[in-house]
Amino acid sequence: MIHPVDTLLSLVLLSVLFSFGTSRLQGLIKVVAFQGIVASMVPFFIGHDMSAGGVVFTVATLLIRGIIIPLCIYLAIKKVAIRREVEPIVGYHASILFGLGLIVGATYVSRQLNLPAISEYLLVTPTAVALLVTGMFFLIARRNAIAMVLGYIMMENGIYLVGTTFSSHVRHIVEFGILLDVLAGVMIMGIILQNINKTFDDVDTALLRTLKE
Amino acid sequence: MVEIIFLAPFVTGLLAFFLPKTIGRQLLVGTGAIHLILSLLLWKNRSVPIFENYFAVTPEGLLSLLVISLLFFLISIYTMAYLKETDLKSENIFTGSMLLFLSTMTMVTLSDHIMVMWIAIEATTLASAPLIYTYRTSASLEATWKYLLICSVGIAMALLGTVLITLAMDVGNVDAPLSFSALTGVAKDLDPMWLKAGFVFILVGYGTKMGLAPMHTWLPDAHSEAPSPASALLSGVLLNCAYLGIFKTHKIMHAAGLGDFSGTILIVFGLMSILAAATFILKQKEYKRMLAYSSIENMGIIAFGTGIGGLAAYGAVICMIHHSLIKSSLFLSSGNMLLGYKDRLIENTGNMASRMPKTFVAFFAGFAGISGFPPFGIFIGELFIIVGAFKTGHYVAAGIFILSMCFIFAGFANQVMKISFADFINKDDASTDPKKIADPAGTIPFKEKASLVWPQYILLLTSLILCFFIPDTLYQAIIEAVTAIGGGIK
Amino acid sequence: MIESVILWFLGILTAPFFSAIILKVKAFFGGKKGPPLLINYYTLIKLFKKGSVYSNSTTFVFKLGPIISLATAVTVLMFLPIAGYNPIFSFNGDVIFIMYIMGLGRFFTIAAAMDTASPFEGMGAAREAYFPIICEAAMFMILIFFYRLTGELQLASFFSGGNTLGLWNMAGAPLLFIVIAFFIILLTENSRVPVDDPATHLELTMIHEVMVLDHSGPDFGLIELGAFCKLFFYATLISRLILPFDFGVPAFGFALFVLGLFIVYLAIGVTESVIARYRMDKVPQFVLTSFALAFFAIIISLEFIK
Amino acid sequence: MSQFFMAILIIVFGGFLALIFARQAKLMKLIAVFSLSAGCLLGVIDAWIKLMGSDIHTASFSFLRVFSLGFQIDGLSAFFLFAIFLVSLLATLYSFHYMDHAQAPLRVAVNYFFFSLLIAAMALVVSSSNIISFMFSWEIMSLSSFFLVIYHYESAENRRAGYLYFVFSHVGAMFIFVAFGIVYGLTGSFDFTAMGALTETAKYLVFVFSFIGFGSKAGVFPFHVWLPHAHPAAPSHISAVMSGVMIKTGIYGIIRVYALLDCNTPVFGYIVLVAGVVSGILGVVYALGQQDLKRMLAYSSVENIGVILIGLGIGMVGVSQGNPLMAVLGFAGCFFHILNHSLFKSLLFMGAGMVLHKTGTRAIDALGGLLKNMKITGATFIIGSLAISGLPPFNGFVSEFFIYVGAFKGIALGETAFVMCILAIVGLAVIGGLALACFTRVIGVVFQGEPRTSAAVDVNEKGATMLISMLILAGACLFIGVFPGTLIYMPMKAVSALGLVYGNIPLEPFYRMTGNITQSAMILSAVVLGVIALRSFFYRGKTIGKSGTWGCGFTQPTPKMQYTGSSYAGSILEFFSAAAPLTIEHPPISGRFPLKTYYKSRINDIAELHMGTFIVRPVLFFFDKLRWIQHGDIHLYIGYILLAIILLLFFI
Repeated sequence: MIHPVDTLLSLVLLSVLFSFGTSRLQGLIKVVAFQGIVASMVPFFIGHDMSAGGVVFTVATLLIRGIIIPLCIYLAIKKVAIRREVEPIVGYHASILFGLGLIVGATYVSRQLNLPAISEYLLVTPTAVALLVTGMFFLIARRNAIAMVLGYIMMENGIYLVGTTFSSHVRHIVEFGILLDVLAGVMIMGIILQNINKTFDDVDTALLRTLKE
Repeated sequence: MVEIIFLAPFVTGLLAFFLPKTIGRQLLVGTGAIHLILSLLLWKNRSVPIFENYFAVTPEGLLSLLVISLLFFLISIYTMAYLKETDLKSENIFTGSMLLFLSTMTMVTLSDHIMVMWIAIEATTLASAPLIYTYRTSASLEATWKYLLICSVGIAMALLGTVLITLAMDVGNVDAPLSFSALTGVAKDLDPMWLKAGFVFILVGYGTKMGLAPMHTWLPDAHSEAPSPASALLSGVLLNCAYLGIFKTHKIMHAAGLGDFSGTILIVFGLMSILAAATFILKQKEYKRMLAYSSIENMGIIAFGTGIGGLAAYGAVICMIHHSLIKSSLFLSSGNMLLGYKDRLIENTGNMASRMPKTFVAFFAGFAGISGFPPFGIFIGELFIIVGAFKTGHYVAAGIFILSMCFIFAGFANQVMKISFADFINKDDASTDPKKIADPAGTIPFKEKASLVWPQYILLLTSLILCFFIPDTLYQAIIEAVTAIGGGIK
Repeated sequence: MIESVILWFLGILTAPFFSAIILKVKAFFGGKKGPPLLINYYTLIKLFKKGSVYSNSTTFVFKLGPIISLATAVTVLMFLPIAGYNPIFSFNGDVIFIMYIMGLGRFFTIAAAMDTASPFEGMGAAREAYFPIICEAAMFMILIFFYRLTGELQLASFFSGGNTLGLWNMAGAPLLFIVIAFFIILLTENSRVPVDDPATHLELTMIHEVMVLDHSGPDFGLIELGAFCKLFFYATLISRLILPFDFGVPAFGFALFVLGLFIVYLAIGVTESVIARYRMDKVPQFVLTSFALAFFAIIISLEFIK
Repeated sequence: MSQFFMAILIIVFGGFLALIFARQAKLMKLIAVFSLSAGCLLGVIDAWIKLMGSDIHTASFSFLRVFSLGFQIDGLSAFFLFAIFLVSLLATLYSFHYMDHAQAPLRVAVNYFFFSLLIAAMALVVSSSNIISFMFSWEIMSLSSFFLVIYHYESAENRRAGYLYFVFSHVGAMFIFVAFGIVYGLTGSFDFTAMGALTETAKYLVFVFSFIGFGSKAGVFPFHVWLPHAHPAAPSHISAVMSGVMIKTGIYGIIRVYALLDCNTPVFGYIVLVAGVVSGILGVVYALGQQDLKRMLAYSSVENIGVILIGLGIGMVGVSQGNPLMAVLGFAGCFFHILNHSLFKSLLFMGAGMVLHKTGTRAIDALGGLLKNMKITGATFIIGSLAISGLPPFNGFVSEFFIYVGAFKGIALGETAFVMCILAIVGLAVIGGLALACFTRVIGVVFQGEPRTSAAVDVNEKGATMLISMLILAGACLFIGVFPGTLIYMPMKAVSALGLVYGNIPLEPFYRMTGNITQSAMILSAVVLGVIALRSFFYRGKTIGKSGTWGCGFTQPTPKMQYTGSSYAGSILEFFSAAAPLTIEHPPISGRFPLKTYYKSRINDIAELHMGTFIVRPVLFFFDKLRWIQHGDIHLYIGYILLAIILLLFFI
């Protein structure tokens, strides 16, 4: 039978595919929020420990990853009325194709890795890898600064997915620290985004190429 | 109660955000003093921390801690004078972030748990980002953006690396606390493949922060746009913190018998960094960027030495210490230059020898030191690294190393000669450029206050003294740190 | 020893006489009677009787010039084995000393010339500084050759007693080259035609004569005497080389030597009469030939000494 | 050793005092000169004593707890120490009046400070006995001398000189690093004595690298580019020290390394000899072409380094061919010439300094007729020129004589050695001739004739200390030239310190040689006196007239008409135009009423030309191609990170 985690994760994979295709930032943000939620719920299902602390922690993570962080970005956009385009360097169709290839590749790779800890959940590793690479892709292939930030968040989600699912060693407190770091990072990025928009009244990173040799 | 060392500046930093300028400045210096005292005390008796599976007092950590607090104290003194000269809109943010920066860096030096170390290093990025954006110009904004994003991405890689190391534990099914010390103990049982993968990610991640080519790209922008005290901190201390992460991981690798693998990678990246530095120093137009690239060079040297091991590793640590001292002094001098010339371009500086003699002395001495002239310590370090490289039979690597050192020196010396002696007033285009008409006499509206030059002098003097006498405890610490990666005398 | 001193003195005394032979020969070729053979003595005496006029631009160096040039020439003669007799002084390496003594003489001749601030004398000085460089190289080549044969570094071991004959026995063929090389060097060092024309009246084309333009009276006499001695030195060497024979009878050997001298001076005279002066930029090639000859001599001699 | 370190301490201390008293110029100068010369004097005496005695003094300080700074003074070191301290002493004396109307007292103080450092560093270089202490003092030496070179940093030319010198010395040091790195790498010991234990091939490598490194300091031909720029730039007493002794530390390095390697292959000898001949001849040719007095002296230093190397090479060949006499003669000549050159070259630089100080110009063709007003300077300069041209009875001749005799000893040897010796002899001959031309030119144009410009018109030679030190040096040149026997043991001690296999060398044959030299010098002087007597006899009661120079019929001669230095050298340079290309700038005279024209000629140093085309330009080109890395686009930067990871993952 197929594990509920895998169904969730398959949805995530789908969202990844969608994110490649979309040209609207709001859509992208929603996608990221969804991924965050799922990513933070997965360990709950895999469940190393069902202690109260665990639950509290999972909820907290869910709040931050799934709601606060996307909210920050959303507000950042709202505050500054800017074009909602992601301004791709690589075109949408090419991106979608890339996404398909990516998912296939990710699945293949994670078959090769055969990790003992999570062998029963087929889709965890592929999703993680997919999220990672997607994040990277957004960072490299989107000129819009906000899209890049979203890519960064996606990547973080991916790493989180990997991390939490593998390591029974890491205490929650530590993970929480990491989470706070990410949160703070995203917040500062949001501020920077606003400033960028103030100074250039655009968030196209093509404008940020003056410092060079 | 070791944690107090990074908690104290944390608290004061938070305070500083809400305090008025003047008090903030005093707070800065005061905290610096306290921090110095605390770390000296810690140096005297290495007390155990409360959360001992997160924090530990390691020799290499102690070394960088001492460097940090010394530098920060001097820099804070300089900063007080510097802030008087310049008017920042949001100075309390600046001071606050400085203090937070200090606390996070201290945390890095003390942290033993790999995740905590990651948290701390990421925190340094976040704390230092506002520093770079102090001047609120579009250029500084761009620099901050690049710094933040590149470093975050890089460090995310490092996080993945740490995760992979835990994975290596799972696969090798060992159960130990995720602390460097513990891992070094059980390194033998870790799964080599995942460990290697972990190292690769961590190296690239922290290497981004440390400024190893080709991940160095954020460094020159950030250093040139940040106000000079901040640049001094960034290049004097922050890079060392990142290096600490790599160093500790390299330690694990060495314990796991994979020292050659990680060593070779370090050597390659070191050489790449040195070459990159050579590329951009040769025709550099801004002096602060030049200094930044020279930091990249020195990080390369340190990585190179660490990778080679043996006597070279010893040399690398010496280089690290002295680079912090000298480079921060150079950046402080560059702050004076900015105050004096009001311009970052080398072509608009000149004849510092007679315009700002005190700064000139500091600057030129720093230059001599950084390019490996005695009586400054880097000479010793580089000597050891070179002979160590020959000892271990890395002839080609040593050849490239030396060659690119020559190029870098040629470029660096050329620029420094222009800054120190060349006279831009006499240039034929003097009439066209308003900036040059501004001071026809070549005199500059800037008085070299004692507090704007003495910090540099003290830093250089420290380096000079350390080149001759090295306190026993310090020596022991270095040896202890180096032997863990298969280094040491002989 | 004593006869060496006598010979040395004789050499200095008779040097002017032999130089006169050249004039005679040239006159003969010109179909003229020419000056008497003692002409140089008359000239010297006349000069020594006179006073001097010094240029305002000159310094003590100008006065030093003639003194040093004569002194060096005379000193050189002391190390010269005349007619196969041992010289007054001789030590291992005296050849080098002689060369450099001559250099000293040249130094002061040039310095004296430059002292007068006259463009013509400067011109001459420049040439005087230039050509002997190649001569010295050639001389040292010859020296190497001799050393290769004898393993000695003193004139006595080349030119006194039966040594010269020994050289011929050891390496006759290359020695022929050496003789010619020597003759070329002689012409150059003593600024004779085809390198320089002592008899010309156009200062632009002179070397030695133009350098001494400003010297007058006894100073000029000293210079002239020095020149005669220098020429005598080279002539002696060559005469010894071409007639190295040494019979038991001293008088006979001496006569042979004088004959040799006559031949050399005649040869100079003939050369001066039949060859025209080279253009100044051709001279180096001419001098280099002597170097080349000496070099060949050495290469060949490598076969003789095994 | 204690006196030695005492001397060094006094010197350095004096330098610091100079900094402290920088405000009161006179006092500062007094203190500095006094303590520096006191230290140097102590050093000279100490070196002399050590040279007399035959035992080896060592000292060692622990450094950074595990390493040690080792120092050792044997005959070789003592010999160099003697030269260093002697020349520095006189230069210090000279500086007292030379630095009088220097602009800022502070700058003078700084100059004295680095001067003291330079002296100390040189002394430590020649006396250090392990890699660390050697490199340490070596770098200090480079650094301090750099500051001395850019003393007059206002002129762009001097800045360029300083830059060139800085880069060359650093790169040279890097080469030495390589050599020593190899030594340490193979033996694991910082001690110099470890070099002997290397393998044959390693020895070759070490020798070649150190030869390049030290050669760049000594000014051996292709690496001499910095020298003619740096020496003129420095104040003259500094130039005297740099040219007189500092470049000799490079020679010291070569000799020391050779002695330590103790590997008697002929190849080393051949390398050194050929390098010597090349730099000797080219050096003097370039010197002949210079229009700047001090530049010309600098190039003549290149030439003399060549002569020294020829002697060294002869010695090495002699060792490798198992010919003791030749070997000792070669080395002895080399050492003797080191001493002599340090004497007469510093003398000449001091003379040039005097000229510069009084006339304010270094341009040879702008001067003339100085001898009338600068009798002592002129006379000493002439003596120096005679000495440097290797003419008897001056000291230059003695060393060249030794080298000649040594080279002739090699004529009897087998093929390659034979050719090498021919090369050496002919090379020396040509060098001698050219040097004569070169210095007659300088004397003739600078000191004789009529002033060519107003700069040279009414000058004086005030400055007692300057004159004194010049007189002392001139006296030394003459003394050594006439009585070399009195000092023959000094080079001999140095030779025996090389640790050749011959045990202690019998001095008897060398005493005979020096005796001959003395004797012939005596003869010469006797004859000269005789001729002078004769002359005065002829002039007794004669009328001595005064008038203008005979203009060969031209009635209004002007100083402009004099033969210039350029024209004097022209024909010789033509002969060497292959090695010394001459750039001439001369718009041709045209039209019926030709306008004013001019003639400019400059001699080009081929090494300098080719350094530009074959090293600097390609390197810059290469790195320019790399500059796009820092492209400014953040996507690219993040791409680098990804790329790095992907590439590394392949190696797992």
